[in-house]
Amino acid sequence: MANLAQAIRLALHYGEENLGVTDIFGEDVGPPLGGVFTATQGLKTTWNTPLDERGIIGTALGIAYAGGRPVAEIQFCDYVFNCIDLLKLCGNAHWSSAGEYNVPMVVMTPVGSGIHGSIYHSHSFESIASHIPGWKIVMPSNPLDAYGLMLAALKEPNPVMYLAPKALLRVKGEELIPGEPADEKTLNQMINAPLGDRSGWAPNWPKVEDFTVPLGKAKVCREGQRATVISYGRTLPLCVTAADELRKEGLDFDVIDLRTLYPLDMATLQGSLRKTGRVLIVNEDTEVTNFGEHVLRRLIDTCFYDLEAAPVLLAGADVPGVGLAWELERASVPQQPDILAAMRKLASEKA
Amino acid sequence: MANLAQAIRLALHYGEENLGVTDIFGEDVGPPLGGVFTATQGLKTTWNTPLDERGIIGTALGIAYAGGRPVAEIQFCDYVFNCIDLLKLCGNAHWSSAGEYNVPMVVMTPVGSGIHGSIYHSHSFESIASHIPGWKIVMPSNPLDAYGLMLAALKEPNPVMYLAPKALLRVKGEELIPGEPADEKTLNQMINAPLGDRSGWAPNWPKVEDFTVPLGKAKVCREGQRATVISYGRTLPLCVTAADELRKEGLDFDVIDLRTLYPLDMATLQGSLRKTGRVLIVNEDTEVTNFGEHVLRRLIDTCFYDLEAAPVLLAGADVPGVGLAWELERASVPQQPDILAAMRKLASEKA
Amino acid sequence: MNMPRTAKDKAAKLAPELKLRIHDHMVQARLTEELLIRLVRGGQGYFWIGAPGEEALGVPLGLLIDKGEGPDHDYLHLHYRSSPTVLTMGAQPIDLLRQMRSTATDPYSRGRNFVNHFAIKAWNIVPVTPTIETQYTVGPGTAWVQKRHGGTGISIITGGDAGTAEGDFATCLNWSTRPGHELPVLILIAHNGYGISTRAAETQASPHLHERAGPFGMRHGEVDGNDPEACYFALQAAIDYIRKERKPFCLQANVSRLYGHSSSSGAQLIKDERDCLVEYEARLEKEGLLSKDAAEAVHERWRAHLKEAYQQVLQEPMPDSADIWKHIFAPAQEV
Amino acid sequence: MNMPRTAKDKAAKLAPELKLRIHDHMVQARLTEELLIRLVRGGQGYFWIGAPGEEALGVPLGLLIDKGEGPDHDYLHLHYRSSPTVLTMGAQPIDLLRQMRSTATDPYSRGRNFVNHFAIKAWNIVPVTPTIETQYTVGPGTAWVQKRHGGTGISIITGGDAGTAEGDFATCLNWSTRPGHELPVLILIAHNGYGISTRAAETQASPHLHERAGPFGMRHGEVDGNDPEACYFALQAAIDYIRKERKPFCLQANVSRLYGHSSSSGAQLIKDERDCLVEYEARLEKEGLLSKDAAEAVHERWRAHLKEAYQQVLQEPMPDSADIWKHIFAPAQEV
Ligand SMILES: Cc1ncc(C[n+]2csc(CCOP(=O)(O)OP(=O)(O)O)c2C)c(N)n1
Ligand SMILES: Cc1ncc(C[n+]2csc(CCOP(=O)(O)OP(=O)(O)O)c2C)c(N)n1
Ligand SMILES: [Mg+2]
Ligand SMILES: [Mg+2]
Repeated sequence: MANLAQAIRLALHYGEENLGVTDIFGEDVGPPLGGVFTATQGLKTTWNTPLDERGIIGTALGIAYAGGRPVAEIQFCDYVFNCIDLLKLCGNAHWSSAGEYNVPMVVMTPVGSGIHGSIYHSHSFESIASHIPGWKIVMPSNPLDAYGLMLAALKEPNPVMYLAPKALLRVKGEELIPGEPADEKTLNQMINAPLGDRSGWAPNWPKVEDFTVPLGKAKVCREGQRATVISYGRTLPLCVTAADELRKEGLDFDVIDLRTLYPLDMATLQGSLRKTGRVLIVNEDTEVTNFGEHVLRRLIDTCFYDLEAAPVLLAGADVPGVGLAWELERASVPQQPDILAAMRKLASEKA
Repeated sequence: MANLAQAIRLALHYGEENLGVTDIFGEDVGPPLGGVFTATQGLKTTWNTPLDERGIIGTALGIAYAGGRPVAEIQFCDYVFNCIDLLKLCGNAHWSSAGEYNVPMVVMTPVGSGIHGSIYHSHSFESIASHIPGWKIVMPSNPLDAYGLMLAALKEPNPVMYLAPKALLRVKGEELIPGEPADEKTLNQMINAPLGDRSGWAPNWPKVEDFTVPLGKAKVCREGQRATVISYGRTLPLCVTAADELRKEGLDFDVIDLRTLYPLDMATLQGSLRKTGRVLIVNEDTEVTNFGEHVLRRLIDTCFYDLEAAPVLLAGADVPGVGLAWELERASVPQQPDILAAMRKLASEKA
Repeated sequence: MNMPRTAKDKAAKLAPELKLRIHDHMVQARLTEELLIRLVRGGQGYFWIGAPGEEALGVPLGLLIDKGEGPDHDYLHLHYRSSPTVLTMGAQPIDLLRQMRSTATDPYSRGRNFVNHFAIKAWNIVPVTPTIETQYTVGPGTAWVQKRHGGTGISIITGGDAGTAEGDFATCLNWSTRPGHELPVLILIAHNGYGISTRAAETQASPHLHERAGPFGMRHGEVDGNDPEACYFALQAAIDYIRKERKPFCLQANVSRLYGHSSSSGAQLIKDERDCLVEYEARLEKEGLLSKDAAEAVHERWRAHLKEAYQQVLQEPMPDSADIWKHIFAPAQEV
Repeated sequence: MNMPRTAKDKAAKLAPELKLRIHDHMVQARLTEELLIRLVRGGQGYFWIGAPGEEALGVPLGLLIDKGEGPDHDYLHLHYRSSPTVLTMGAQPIDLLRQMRSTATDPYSRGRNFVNHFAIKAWNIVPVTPTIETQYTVGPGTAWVQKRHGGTGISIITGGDAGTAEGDFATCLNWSTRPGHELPVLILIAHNGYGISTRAAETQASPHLHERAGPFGMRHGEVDGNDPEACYFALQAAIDYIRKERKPFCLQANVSRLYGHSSSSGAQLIKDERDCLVEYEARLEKEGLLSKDAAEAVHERWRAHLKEAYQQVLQEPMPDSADIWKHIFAPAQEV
């Protein structure tokens, strides 16, 4: 099974071959490295940029204006924060020009904690990203979705922000990507660059197929009656595991993977909340003006009177960074036990 | 009575004379202009910078490191979005260095709509600003608070973001700043630069006095039983006017001016909400991952079971900009009638 | 100076018809802007910013552009003082009046943006942004597509002097000169000596901003931006070089800011700035090409044109509040 | 080249004791970094990034700094390859081991930040930031305070080659050269030819990045960063000039990246890079100043020192989860 980084690579390959992708670029995205997380190894349209995030985003916009199909990478989302003005421009070009131009571009960037990344290399980006109008925002939590969301992003005529949860990039999928060889070793041999000298290497791409996870469609990962748990990215599998654990105690949960953060799949969220009357939203971005608060507010707008208990946000601590020492990281962003505890508490809260 | 821009000017003058302010700087902040809104006319430590917001924020941080007391202006908050990384650095310097350095600096910037500013010159900043840890954030809605909050900011050993509501900069106060001459014309003659050649001009400062609005203290502007209205900046006086209007209909509201957005004065907010059981939060930033959603979530964390009706956020439309034509601006950010309608609806909602 | 040779070779050889055409376009641009200023002063618009004083630069640029859609033609990354260029390319003055009045018929933004904020896809004019100098990060993107595409299309980026202080200017120098990937980019600095109220001499060590291109191995030069013929030759030389060599060039033109920064600063005529139109009319008269009367006739023709256009605009509808929801996202396309 | 005169005048006159001191510091820095690399390889830390290959530059810098707190002394805006400088200034190797292991005793960040991310207020070392080149925007701020304050303190900003592509580098050039407000800033580019995996030659037109200072009227120069004596003289000349003239200087040193970018890229010894320590030991031996045995004794002394330090660090506590809440805001002070 492909891991999440490989799934992105396969999707980008599919995009180069079938969806008109012209440029996959960013710092260390091209040979020899193929991306600090290997997500762009062996692709034919990659190139290495100057160390200049503003140049990366601006150039992507220019390529899109000129009819190209760019995929720009910011090496870590921790380094995108000098470009918020440019991201706003990308997001408002269509509207400002009253429809004259549109901007088909994808920005992808690894986000979040989980690799001992310390103060930088652990940032989240969804809260600020979702506040920038004109972007669609996705965040996969498994390789198949990573593949399908990337294809959807590459078909989209508008800017799409593709957030890749760093902690899950090496995690293998449970479902095969259409066209992916069933045997993991075979896949690795086909598409992973060798260690050492790579100058003579070329990938041997499997014939992966069209498979789209439509933008704006959440996925119900577990079904239950007791409460709704909404998450995405690194914390999603932790929620699933917690739900499986608690099911043994007789507490069953809807666990919903948002997959697309903007636009929200309100129908799925409302349906679940109307059923359960309880909701926990989990992410790891810092908790002040957090995207989960938006989800919560949207649910309150339409389902307040369906709530049986106070809705809960479990998010990152309101501290200036994720510290390097494990105890610091553990305490800064939700971990498995925190999620389990929050779910148990929500399930048992008196109505 | 001083207007809000004059109140800032007086506060900065007080800061220069009494609080060790060493540098007030930014684009067009020094002579001859003294700021595009005149907030820095006649001050003795002002200087004009290159047209480079990153240089402005970085230099402020450097000045603070070296023992200075900088007040940096970003001409319009619309142009701060290439500096979010630097603002994050300012906010995390103390924490990252485990207390070794602290950063006494103020960034002030005009925000929001109301001057026909079009797509740029109408942005709000509180949602993204409040998501940056390590900053305290204030936003006055009248000249006296503008003065007192600036003095508090200048006494603070941490970075303070001072958001000035553009629409209110020319609005005069109802209360005198301590030391301000009672006669408005006198004040104008003393501290307003003349039109035309200003090279020979010097202000004649009134002896303004120490007056601090403590950070983290909201102000209850109107008291009532029916519901709580929380706002700040441009929309605050609209809420007050609406409350006065509705009182005639027998509907009385608590209207709370946050004044400090971070840290939140939760005690005041909770006290009010526990009394009224209903809450409307009003601001004009775009509504996705909006700071008002944070206020709402914090209230839900502690007061959910006190709520008698669904809490409401009235915020800016989720569109990529405030359009120039009045009909577009009107429809994009909350106006008096929208607020009035929201308050009336909340007050009458069935519990 | 580091100008391509051709600049000198062709000097002083403009055909009389071209000279008169330049004059005509200069008058068109000036009178259009002056009407805009009168409108904003009269409360017929919220804000004015524009290009009076830059006609001698903008008009020749407009004449030299390869106009069209797609990478075979030139891409334009313009700032808010580009009306002479865009009008010379064929834009209609009435459309600027529309944008000034924020009518629903404003073709560039449907009443959303300030005047002089163009967006014309058929001519590769990408949306003019109010953010100073961000265009410098975007231009290399269109040029990169053009370089790969082949042909002679180039990407033209304009900006002011103060704005070169933004790091984006350096970004553009770097991204346009990657070894083996030099890009067909024209960087055009319109140096008027000010950023709003701040004198360039207060914040910039050198008045020769184009020299910053040198250490990147980029050719560069400087021209009198009040002389339309000098501008024509300098631009022609630079553009020829870029079209042919597929490498960038940085040109600085020293221009006037005839009505100050914008309506925020009053938009009054500044007496001690050079006026390129006055100068050019004197020159054409001296050369026997344009009598005072003939010049006045040109003015009169444009005045009449503008008057009529304005009457028309007054009839046109304003945007509707529901319009804010239009064009947030482009509709999905068949792939 | 645009070096101040003094660089040549003083050439080849380093006192023998100073040469040996430089060598000693180079060994200290190298062995400390090599231990850090072993630790990260052995799982005794999460991440390594550091300076092996930059000792010939960093040690002389450390010797020439006016160390102390406040604007009378030098401010240091360092990047993550500054251990030779900071150790030479007197930092203890044990503190680097502490930061590598993220112990609660790490004096620079209490277990929060990566190794080599210093913050030492008593020596004006402002927090090292992982964001590439943001230090270039901050340095002019400390220098501005120093210029106003008077005295001879300067602000030193270091960074890599690839990072000069960020606009912040240009910001620094501009803000350090405002007419009449030139700042006492030393810009020090450690050019190792790479940004992670990307060769400088792939993204930068010129290998002489310091020349970008020229158009700002800033003096600049280049030096062999593998030659500690050349670095000493070049730095001394530049620093003397800055201290005295209160104007900026941009110096580029061409250095080696001996163990690759960081632990992410394996941190293996790169055989075909020049090794400044090996070269300097050969030179000192040739000059009769340091025998092989004497050199080995220096290594041995530092090895022993480091071993003991490491044993000590192993005893020390890790941070507690509640520590995340410390130092978010500085407490209010009396005004
Ligand atoms: C990023 C940014 N910062 C600030 C502003 C506000 N502003 C508008 S025009 C201007 C001055 C521009 O000067 P210059 O680049 O010389 O161009 P000019 O207006 O003189 O043609 C400023 C500061 C802006 N629009 N964008
Ligand atoms: C703003 C930013 N972008 C990207 C990175 C990731 N990154 C860390 S080091 C590095 C390469 C730096 O190269 P250079 O400036 O030459 O310094 P060197 O590491 O070679 O000494 C990159 C891209 C970062 N830390 N900060
Ligand atoms: Mg200018
Ligand atoms: Mg390097």
